[in-house]
Amino acid sequence: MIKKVLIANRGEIALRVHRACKEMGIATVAIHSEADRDAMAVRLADESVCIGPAPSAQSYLKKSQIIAAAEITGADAIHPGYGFLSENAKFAEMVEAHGLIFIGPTAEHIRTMGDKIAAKQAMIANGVPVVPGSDGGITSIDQAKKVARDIGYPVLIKAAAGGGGRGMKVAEDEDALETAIKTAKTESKAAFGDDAVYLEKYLGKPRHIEVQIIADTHGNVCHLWERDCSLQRRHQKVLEEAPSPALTDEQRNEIGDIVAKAVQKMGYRGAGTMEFLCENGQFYFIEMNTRLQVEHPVTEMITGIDLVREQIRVADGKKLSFSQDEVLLVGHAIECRINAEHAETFVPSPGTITDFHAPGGPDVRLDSAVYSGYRIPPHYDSLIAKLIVHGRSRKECVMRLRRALDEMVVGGVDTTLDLHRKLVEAEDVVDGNYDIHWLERYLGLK
Amino acid sequence: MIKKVLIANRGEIALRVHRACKEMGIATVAIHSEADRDAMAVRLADESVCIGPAPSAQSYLKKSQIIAAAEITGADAIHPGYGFLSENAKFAEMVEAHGLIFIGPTAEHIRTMGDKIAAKQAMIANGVPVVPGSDGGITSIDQAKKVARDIGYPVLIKAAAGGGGRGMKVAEDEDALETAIKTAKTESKAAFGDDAVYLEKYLGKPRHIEVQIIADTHGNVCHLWERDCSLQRRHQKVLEEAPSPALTDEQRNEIGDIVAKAVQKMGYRGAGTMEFLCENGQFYFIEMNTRLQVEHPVTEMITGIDLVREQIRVADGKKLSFSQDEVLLVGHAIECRINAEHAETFVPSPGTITDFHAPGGPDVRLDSAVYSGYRIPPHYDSLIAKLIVHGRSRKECVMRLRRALDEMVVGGVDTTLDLHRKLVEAEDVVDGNYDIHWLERYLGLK
Amino acid sequence: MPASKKETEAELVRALATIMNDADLGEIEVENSDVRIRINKTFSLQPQAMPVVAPTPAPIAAVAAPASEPTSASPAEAAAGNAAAANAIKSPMVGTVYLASEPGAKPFVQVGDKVNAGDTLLLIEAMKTFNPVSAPSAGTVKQILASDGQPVEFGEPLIVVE
Amino acid sequence: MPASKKETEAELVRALATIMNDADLGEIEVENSDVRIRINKTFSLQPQAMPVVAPTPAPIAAVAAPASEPTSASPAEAAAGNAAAANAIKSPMVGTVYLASEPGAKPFVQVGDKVNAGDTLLLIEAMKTFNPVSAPSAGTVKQILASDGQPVEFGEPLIVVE
Repeated sequence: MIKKVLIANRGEIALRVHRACKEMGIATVAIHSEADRDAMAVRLADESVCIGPAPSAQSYLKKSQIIAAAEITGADAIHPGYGFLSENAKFAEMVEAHGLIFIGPTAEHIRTMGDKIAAKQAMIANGVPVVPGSDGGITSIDQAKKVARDIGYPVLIKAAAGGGGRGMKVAEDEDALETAIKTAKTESKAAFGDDAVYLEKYLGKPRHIEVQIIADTHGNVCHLWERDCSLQRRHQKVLEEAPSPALTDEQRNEIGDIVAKAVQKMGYRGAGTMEFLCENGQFYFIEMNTRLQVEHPVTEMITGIDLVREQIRVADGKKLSFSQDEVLLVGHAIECRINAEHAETFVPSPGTITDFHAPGGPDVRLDSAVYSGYRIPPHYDSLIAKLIVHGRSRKECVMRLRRALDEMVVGGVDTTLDLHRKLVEAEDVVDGNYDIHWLERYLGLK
Repeated sequence: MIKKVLIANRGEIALRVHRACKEMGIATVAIHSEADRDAMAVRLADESVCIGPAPSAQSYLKKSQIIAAAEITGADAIHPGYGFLSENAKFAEMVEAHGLIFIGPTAEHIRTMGDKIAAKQAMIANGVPVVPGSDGGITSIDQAKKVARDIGYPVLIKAAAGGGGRGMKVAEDEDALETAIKTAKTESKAAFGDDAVYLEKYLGKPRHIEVQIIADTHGNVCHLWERDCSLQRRHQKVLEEAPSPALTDEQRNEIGDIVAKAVQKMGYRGAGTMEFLCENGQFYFIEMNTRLQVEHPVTEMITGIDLVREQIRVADGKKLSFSQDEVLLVGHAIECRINAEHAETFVPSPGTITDFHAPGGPDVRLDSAVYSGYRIPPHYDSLIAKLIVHGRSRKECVMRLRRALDEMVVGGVDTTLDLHRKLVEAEDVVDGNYDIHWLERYLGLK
Repeated sequence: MPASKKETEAELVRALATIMNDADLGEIEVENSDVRIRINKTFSLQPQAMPVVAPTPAPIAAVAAPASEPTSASPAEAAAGNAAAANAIKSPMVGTVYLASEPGAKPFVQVGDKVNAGDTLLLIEAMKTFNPVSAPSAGTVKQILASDGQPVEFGEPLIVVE
Repeated sequence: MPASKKETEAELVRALATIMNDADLGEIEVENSDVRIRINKTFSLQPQAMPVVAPTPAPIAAVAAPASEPTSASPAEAAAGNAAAANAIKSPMVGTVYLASEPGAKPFVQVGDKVNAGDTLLLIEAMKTFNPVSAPSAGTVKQILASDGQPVEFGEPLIVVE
């Protein structure tokens, strides 16, 4: 029975975990670096331990210090949050070796999913769709044509040694294939000294869609529908929503089932997310995150399920508190990640928050660890608040999000609030009509 | 089609109405007294009009000024909020006489429900249970015995001319009846110069339970379940919850049906609440409020329905956006009314709020028009925030409420936050085991 | 208190206000045998939408008020942003201003006119009734702050008669 | 009040403001026979729960710092509430302090002992390993701030050697 949880993280997620613990009657230990003495989680937690100086490598990534902090406080479980040590198999192992409960999957699952090739193989083995292609290199034009015909055009020729887009060519149809392969080989040779190329299905306008799952140690697995996180800038998610405006209920049920079954076969424990690219209703596995995601609140708002509470229950050997049939999908939710960055240049803006006012009223949730007078330290990421809004329909949700963004005040530092205020007025966003390239195009064209 | 709403109120409810309007794409006009220039609704509204000096009688109760403000801003509808002119039949009439839409019931219904005797008669006519008793005065001991036998002991003898508890006697059984009547008559004669008394069923430990309804102009009426508002101090509600911990689903459905049917027979329009005393599963009508209630958010949190939005839709001639079957009852919600008053002496504490921090995280809602630096004017009521929390079960809701209360910060003025922090730890509150006298007993014994 | 002293104090307050802003302080209090001065910056929200009918006062009212010299300027006057507003006749009601008895007619008064107490200066129409605003005492019309057909709030400055 | 005094006061306020920002203080109050000055920086939250292991600094750091003696104390030291903490040897890790090599044994050092650079002063146990904390230079043990078996945070002052 978990009685005291050490929260091995900082910022809003540390507060999120603290909240779930308090609501379960579990005591909390907040660890922190010297730069985070005034953090909200530190203020609110039952106990706190300074574990090192500001740099993450000497504090939030310092496994031994975190475990020592659990020892001196008598914590019986550790929640890693996201980032930092949350997907560090070695840390999970150490935690368990010290007789503590790791609130997350087994080290083995973390390790497998951390290896892209092993993860892809595990997915194929468990019936999860991946990006189809030539399993090895292209040996002849005829073999390439056959593979391309099987997977369907357009196809992408990629340098085996490649990276950064060099040696990458798209062939729209069979007529273009031979030229594309030759060009790719030539470029690859020039760039990497190796002309080996392989072939993969080309996705021109994919969406980023991910499926939330949670599994207990009694063989129960539920999926909690998908999130659409296509609005990204430099691979950083900016705005997420659930359900995806691009899926039908049939597609949603189908991919949910596939993922839940695969996770059950794997014997996985805890919360996890399978990320996919999705184009024309087809899903292609990218990776599996073996931890809580930043954007988990949108799932919580459409299902009414507290994911952190379930994580803790499952880690404690309890059964999931619901079955798949009881996972509702009510209305629509959108999350805006508000960073302390300039809304146009994205230059980080650490400093003192002079004014802070949270939006209120119905169906508005703010997950934030900042407050009026708080100093954002320059050492960590710039996420200062997640604004999550729910509505009975997507339209209601967008309208509510607009008014909530209008109410919110963060003074003293630059924030991306204004970017979000623009985004929720943009026609494509209002229509749900975007892919993973949309935001960068929008920002480039502005 | 309503395009611009004038909000004829102040404080949190003005902001609440503003939020609903913005989410519907409707422009807002905030009216305010000279003391409320810095009010949140004034800051956020599309337009604002100062209508008079601080005293309510010269501003928020000044019908002509409010209508003039609607005229100069071109508003096409007026939302009265609660209190002030919200149950003023004359105001509703004036609004409509000036070609504006009154977001509330007809003047006729307001008038009827404002007259206690007429309201009770209307309820009897429409099948709503009222407190049974001798319809007129007691003419003889035999008649009194007969009536008492019909309605069941204990019974209450009340002076017809009475008030303030004088001339009131309880008879536990028939043996005590004659003495009780004589004593009541003597007391009444001495106090009021009139010995006429009447007889009513005595409720020793009633709960205050009220049923929310909303009706459109197309004959559709839905009830949105009940709220339990038994925790009161000097007839002021302090903490409200939905559903009531005292009702079974059968009782809840039954009283909901009775109320919805009565409201439909009345041809009522808009939102309204029927208040009952409830003892041993029996309901006794007290009064009907023909407006939005302070505690409406608890209903919104268990049903997912935005009551203010529906009020506006109905006033605009639209149909309710749901049918009775679609009114869900998911989980449990509790509201704490946080007043700027000393938590023990209840002395009002106007002044400047130096620190303000809203609790966040899942399923927490704050309806408040205050902010850091806001000056609470001394002219109006002391409600500064409503904290409303939802959980999948009552227990989850109470645990979440505790942690939310712990996160909330209001500095610079006294508040009743500490009272609420104690209440959510009190065994009877945790068990849902209280009646309308509980809180005053609790405060008296402390 | 001699004016010179007042000036000195005003200077000090000004100096403190500058420090406050430079150093990003919330409050400064200085007390000595002669005087106690406290200046304080109230944070206030940045409004997301500005009202159309009349501007609200600046959100951060960094008004430095020396203890010995309380200001009597009301927010309404500050809002009007007019130096003459302090002694203006203010609107007793919400409504629409009319400067003449009917469209095209000669205005009731013009700047420079001499008026007697009780003379109608302008009309305010509200709810289809026209309410005259009269001169409280005899004097000269110095400034007309409201324009014909302008909607006015309660307390809005209308006209200056001196 | 002579203007020169006024200037002095404004200067003092400015100096205090600089200290406030440099030392990251919340409020400064200075009072002497002539003058009382209080400057204050904006608000901070009141914590609802106090940590058990080691106190965090007071939310509103109402530390009065005389202008002539700017303190360089870090929050950790302020938290320890110890005047000697500034030059104390601080814990390099999270763990449990042991003042002797085993239970019942003689402590490594006692107040008044002379130590050489490299001498073990105490042990910190973390994750079943014992880590010696040594004297950085020769000196005399002035104060032992940690007690045997006490859990310590990173940066917590342990011992003063001068």
